[in-house]
Amino acid sequence: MSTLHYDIAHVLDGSVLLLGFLLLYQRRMFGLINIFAFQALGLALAAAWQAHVHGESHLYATALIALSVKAGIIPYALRRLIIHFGIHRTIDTALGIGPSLVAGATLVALSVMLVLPVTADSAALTREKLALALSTVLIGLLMMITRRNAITQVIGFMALENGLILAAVGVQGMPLVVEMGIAFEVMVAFIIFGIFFFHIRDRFESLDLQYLESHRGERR
Amino acid sequence: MLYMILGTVLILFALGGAGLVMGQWSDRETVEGWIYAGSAAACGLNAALMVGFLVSGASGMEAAVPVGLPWLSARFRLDGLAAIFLLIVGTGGVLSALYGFAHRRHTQDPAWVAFFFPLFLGGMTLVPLADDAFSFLLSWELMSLASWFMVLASHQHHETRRAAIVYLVMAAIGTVAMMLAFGTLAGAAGGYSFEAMRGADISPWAGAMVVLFVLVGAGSKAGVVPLHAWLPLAHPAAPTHVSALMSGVMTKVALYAIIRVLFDLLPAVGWGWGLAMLAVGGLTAVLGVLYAVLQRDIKTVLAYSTVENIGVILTAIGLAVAFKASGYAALAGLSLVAGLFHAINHSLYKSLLFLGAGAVVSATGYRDLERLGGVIHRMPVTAATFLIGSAAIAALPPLNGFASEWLLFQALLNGPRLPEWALKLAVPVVGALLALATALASACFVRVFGITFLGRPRSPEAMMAKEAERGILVVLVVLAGACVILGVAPMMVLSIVSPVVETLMGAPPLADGGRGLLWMEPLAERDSSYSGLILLVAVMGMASLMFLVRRQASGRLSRSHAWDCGCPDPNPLTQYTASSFSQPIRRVFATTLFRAREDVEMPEPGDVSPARFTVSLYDPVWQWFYRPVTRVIGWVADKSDAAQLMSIREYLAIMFAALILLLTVMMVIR
Amino acid sequence: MTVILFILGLPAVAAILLPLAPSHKVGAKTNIGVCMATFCVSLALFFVDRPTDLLFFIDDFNIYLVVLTTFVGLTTSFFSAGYIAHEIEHKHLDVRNLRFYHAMFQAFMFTMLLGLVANNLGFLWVAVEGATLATALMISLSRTQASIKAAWKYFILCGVGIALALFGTILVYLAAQPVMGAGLHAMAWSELMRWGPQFDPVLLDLAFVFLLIGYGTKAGLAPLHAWLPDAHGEGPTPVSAVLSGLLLNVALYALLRFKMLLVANGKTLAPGPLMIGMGLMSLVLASVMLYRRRDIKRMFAYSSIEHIGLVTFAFGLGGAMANFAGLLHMMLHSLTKSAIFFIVGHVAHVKGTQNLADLRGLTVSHPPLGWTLVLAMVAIAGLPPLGLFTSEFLMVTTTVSQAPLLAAPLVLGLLVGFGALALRLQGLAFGTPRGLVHTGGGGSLVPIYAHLALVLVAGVYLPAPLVRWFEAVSRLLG
Amino acid sequence: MTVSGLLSVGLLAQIVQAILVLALAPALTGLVRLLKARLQGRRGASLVQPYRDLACLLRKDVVIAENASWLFQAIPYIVFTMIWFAAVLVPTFTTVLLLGPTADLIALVAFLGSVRFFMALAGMDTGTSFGGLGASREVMIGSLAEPAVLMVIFTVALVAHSTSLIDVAEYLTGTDVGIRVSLLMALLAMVMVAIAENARIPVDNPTTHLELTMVHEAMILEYSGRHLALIEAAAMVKLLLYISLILCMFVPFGIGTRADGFAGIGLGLVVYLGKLMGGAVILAVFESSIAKMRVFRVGEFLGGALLLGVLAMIYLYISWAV
Repeated sequence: MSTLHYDIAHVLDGSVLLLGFLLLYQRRMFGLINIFAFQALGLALAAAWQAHVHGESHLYATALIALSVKAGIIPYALRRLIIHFGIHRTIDTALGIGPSLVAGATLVALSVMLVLPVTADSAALTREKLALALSTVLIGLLMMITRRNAITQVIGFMALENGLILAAVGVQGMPLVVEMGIAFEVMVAFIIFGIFFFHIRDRFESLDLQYLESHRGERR
Repeated sequence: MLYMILGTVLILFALGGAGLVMGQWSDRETVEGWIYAGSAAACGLNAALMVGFLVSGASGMEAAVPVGLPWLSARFRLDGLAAIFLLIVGTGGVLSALYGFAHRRHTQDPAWVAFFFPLFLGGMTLVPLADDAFSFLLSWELMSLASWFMVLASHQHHETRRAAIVYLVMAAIGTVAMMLAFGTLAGAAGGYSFEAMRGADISPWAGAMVVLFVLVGAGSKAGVVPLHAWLPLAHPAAPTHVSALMSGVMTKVALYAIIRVLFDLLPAVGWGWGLAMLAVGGLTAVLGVLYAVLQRDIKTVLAYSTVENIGVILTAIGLAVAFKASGYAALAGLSLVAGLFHAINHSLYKSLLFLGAGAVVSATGYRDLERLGGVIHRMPVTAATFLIGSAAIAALPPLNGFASEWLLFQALLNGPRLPEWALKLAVPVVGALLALATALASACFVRVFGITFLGRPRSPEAMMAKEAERGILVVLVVLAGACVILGVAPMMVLSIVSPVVETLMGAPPLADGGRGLLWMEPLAERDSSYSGLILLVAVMGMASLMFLVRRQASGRLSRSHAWDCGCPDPNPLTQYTASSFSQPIRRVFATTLFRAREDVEMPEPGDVSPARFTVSLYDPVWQWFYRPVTRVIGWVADKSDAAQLMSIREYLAIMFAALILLLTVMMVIR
Repeated sequence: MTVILFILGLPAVAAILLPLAPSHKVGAKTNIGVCMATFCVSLALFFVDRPTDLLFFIDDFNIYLVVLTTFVGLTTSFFSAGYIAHEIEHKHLDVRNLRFYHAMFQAFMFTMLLGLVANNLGFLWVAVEGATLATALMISLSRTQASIKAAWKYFILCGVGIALALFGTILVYLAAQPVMGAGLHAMAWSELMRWGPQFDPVLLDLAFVFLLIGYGTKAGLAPLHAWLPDAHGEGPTPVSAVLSGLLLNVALYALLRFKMLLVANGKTLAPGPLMIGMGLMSLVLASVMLYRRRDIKRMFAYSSIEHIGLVTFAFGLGGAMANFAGLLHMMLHSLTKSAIFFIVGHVAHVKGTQNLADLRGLTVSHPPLGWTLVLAMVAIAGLPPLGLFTSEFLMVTTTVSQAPLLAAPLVLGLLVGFGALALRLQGLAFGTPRGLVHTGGGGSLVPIYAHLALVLVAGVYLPAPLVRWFEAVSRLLG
Repeated sequence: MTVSGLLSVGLLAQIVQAILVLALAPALTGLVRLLKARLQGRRGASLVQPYRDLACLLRKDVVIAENASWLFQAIPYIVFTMIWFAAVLVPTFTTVLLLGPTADLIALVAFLGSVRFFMALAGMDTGTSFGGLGASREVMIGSLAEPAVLMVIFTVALVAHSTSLIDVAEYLTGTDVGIRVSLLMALLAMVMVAIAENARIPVDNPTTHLELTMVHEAMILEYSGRHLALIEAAAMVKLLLYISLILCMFVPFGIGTRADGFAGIGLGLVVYLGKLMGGAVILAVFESSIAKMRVFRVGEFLGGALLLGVLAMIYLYISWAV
């Protein structure tokens, strides 16, 4: 693998992580959706580049899905949801922006520490790429638990998924990447449908309130 | 022979199952009749076989049945120790079954009692036979489970359910402790057969743990203080014939487990455990009987008295451990013989007392002593047999209770030979505790017999009581006869028990003074001896002499009102009650120990409402042992309940935290 | 291979066709028929050569799980037919919502079986994910707020879990690819086990952490169990039965496959302590939680957590005995727990409530049902002669000899849980009956007896082939 | 002596003793009463009075309560036989007793326990409040006295290496015993128990019928005629028995052993009578100089005796490795 190829791939992967950080930084809903779209775009490019370099044509499908679904349809659908339900357009944080960023940085450090012992040559994926993907996954999860809005949680979930796909496309010749990607999109779609059908306005648990009171006597 | 016994167990299980099926079509009385008759036959056969086995002195026999753990299969082994306990099970079983048979027309228990009864017996028969940990515990737990169902017979009452839950949980604790003991013995390779355990090389530390676990596991089943709490709740709650089995037989099966592990499976047990068992046994004996003397419920009194007797037997076992650890094999054997003999005796007189009490309870409908009285006139046979049982349990000569206690005291008197100072000093104290327990037991049974059978009836039902069914009387008379015979000719039992103990200890426990079956003479070098038969004959002779004198005296007898210092009161309520009877003992012993308090509520002068007298007892064992545990569990349960009312985001956060934690741990380790 | 195709094909086709069924009755009958057919076909596995290719395979580990799954599926379909009919009769369910119920049931069966027979990490993952979707829909069947909420919670938590599991799966492939080269065979269990010793242990470690959290969520291990009581409590009872009886097993199965891989590698950090930790935590937490339950289904859901924790603990401890115990316990728990949920369904029908406080004295008011409940609860409490006693015996004895210190929390958890169950058992089965008594309803108890009979037999006798399989798997599990 | 000679002597001595205890017991009681009366400045009844009382009672008809059971009528015989038998067992003037090996000290204590058991039942049988009161107090006293006496016996038995009465007496007459602190303690405990067991002051008062304090008398309140005679006689024998027991265990000197031959045994009889009189004097003096205690103090009194017994036994270990 030539250095140029490697560098470009690295830059693309790095941009996915960077955009992940930006997701943590955002305070406004629409901005968040836009950044997510960009992250998906970055993922698509990375997949496409991998497909190009290694000649694994099925990865083009992955890139296409990322581009169309994650960078296109889902951001659009989320925007419509916000407008349709009149959802708050500011992000309600459980952990402040600053601390979230610090936590994110810590997670990146943790990821790097974790992959350090991996023998460099033995892995199909370089340690750097693995660390990037791992960080992206963890940051996505962090996003899910430090932001209260339903939409932000969906985005966090998808950011997590971006990290997964990033890892998957990075490995040479991983079978079933497309299939698993699709399976994942189905789940994401379910969540979004769920929000839509169950009229979850602000939070995942906004269903709870009356319900908890009458919860089969389990609550006293 | 072993296969025959296993066959009877199979028959017992089949009886339970068949009863369940037949119960759907046939009428209850017939079905229960068959079940009880079948159980009695099976147990009787077992007992007879065991007598044959013990008398013939046949060597052990083994069998493996391809069930249970696949690589182990269920192993059974019949040896002398097992045979002794099987004899107890068989005897207790046949008599209780006969009681159940005789009583079946008047029973008010739910039908399931009859179905679980043979299962219970089957379980108890299998425990001494089991030769591997798995079948042992399976039978053990089967025994607990079946008896638990029968404890629930009067499940409509809240107290019964409470008793049952305490019982079941304590049984589970006991079983788990036994599992731990056997697990330690078996080692990581899973040598679950007793044979493998005997040969296992076990570290002293592990051996100590085994002893601890067995004492907790089997001790809780036997009712050793402070693990006895379930016993006085559960034994009285069960139907009479089951109470008799639980108190008379099941506790012995638990002791079997202790003996089997301590003297057979473990290569050596430190003297410290002997000391511990002596202390716990003495304490159990005294506390048990003190509880007993303060109770109002006749069956509860009997249950607590079981605790006392278990304490006595445990003391004997502890003494055997101490002697064995110090190299006195013969004395260890003597102690163990005393313990086994007492176990046999207790199984007899406790069954007798429970069945007799059951007859009274079913005739009057009361278990409360304060409602009984004067029953001796209506139920003379029951009264006479109960009197013999009471005298036996109070260790009065020439009955069997005395014979075994005498033997135990003889063993105790050799305590000074023990090399360790702690033991030397413990032995007299334990001796004092046992003596105290014996004396209190006497007080306790004066009270039970006196209040129940003597005096004037304290309720109309007691006045109208009818003598029990003939079948029940037969059972009672047989048991009472056994108590007398074993007391008069104790060597009958000892001569078959001592070879068994000899194989365990490696030295003959009883010095045969050449005087044969007539004399109990435990130690050759000391001249202490006892002969119940000669004693009985001599006393009889003197009594007949006295009748010669009586013929010279005035023979006239007339009846009149009681004198009562000139102020007789026709109201039977002016009699001494059970509570007032125990008042002096309560004041002397229970004031500090149980914080007994007497509250008198006197009406104002002129007020005609009755005065009330209430006694409140405080049970230190519950207070310091059980309540904190339940409280802690309740508290934790309340607190952790909040864990199911968090939001999804918080659950995700927990998941995240778990992930990060595991990753960090991994990072650190790498 | 044909057998596998049938086993997978039957439910798959049924899942597609069932929404077209004209009425729920036809649907229920078809459902039973398909389950019966699947079960019969799965029995053929005992007699044919074990098929293996890069996508599907049958070995000692999954053969009995496949049969168990189809068996529980069959009994559940029987039970579910009566249950659904009763629910509709009493207007608890809307016929319109039912259109997809049977289809989802078959889809669920398909995913379970796929997960079990898949010789491919990816298929396994897809199957578990698919199961999440199918069950989420079934849980929300009654469309009450509570059920939707439960389904939602289930879906989100398991969704995240499954995502983490995917990451773990990718990491395993990452470890395998340099050694085995790219391609499907680098994701096939049968191949991976052969090459395992050469994989990078660090990657496997990392992967196992993600898989433990991921599949552990699905298996309901504490502290990842939050979805489980709600899903069991609010979903229709047949769904609770298959959740406890099948889904938890399959999730654990997935985890165990990975554990085998780590064991085969030999250079990784031991996965045991992690499993021991989570197992014990589940055991103790669930045992404590059992005490304050007021809803019978939620109570048994916690009991499932307890038992899964126990099984996980046993596998974490390792060694021939503990693994054997774990495998046995896994099988018997699924039989017993699904039987219990069947009974609970009947009870809820005849009493019209799931509230523990209103359920009293069932042996008096409904003797056959009450005594069946007693038997089942005796079984789940680990009392002999039923099979769970055997496995708990092996667990406790092995623990105390292998790791005496671990015996303390194990025994504590077992006893605390036992206390709660015993308390509830007495309350439910004995005492004076309380509350409404509906007559009729319920339906046949035969499926329950079938389960309990198997558990009873296992308590005294284990057939030799089963033992051989267990022992073979035990060796692989280290 | 040969074995058969020993047997015949033993039988003879046994019969003599059986008659002797019966004959002496009323005289002993009479002596104590007489001495007490003299100490109190009264003339007192003659020594023969107890015999007359018993004979008188025997001649009288029996009146029993309506609801008294067969047990009530049987108990006087049981009690008397048991006490008599127990007294027969205790070596008084000789240790060559036929029945000696039949029962040892422990059995003896158990016999006395049986007596208490049946007496208490008799008290409860008529269903009067006084009977119950007496019985309840009696068992309380017994529950402490019995272990105390057992402790005393254990101490003595450990010294003598046997619980057999004969061995104890023979061993303690030997010279190698010496005076031991534990034996003194045991003696004290034994005396305390004996006082309580024989219903003497300060535990009970054999002459009172004052409701609040009586124990023994309360139990036998309903007896009359020959029954009462038997019970009274039993009480007298019991006093003799206890004094003999103390003598046998602690001052066995002069007792005729198998080595002493007939002359020794004859001498033993004389010595025994002397010792008995000494015991009566001490008892009378003691009773005259002390006041009766409250019933619930009895617990402490006997508890003290029990503790003394235990201490005696423990002290034995410390002073001398057995």
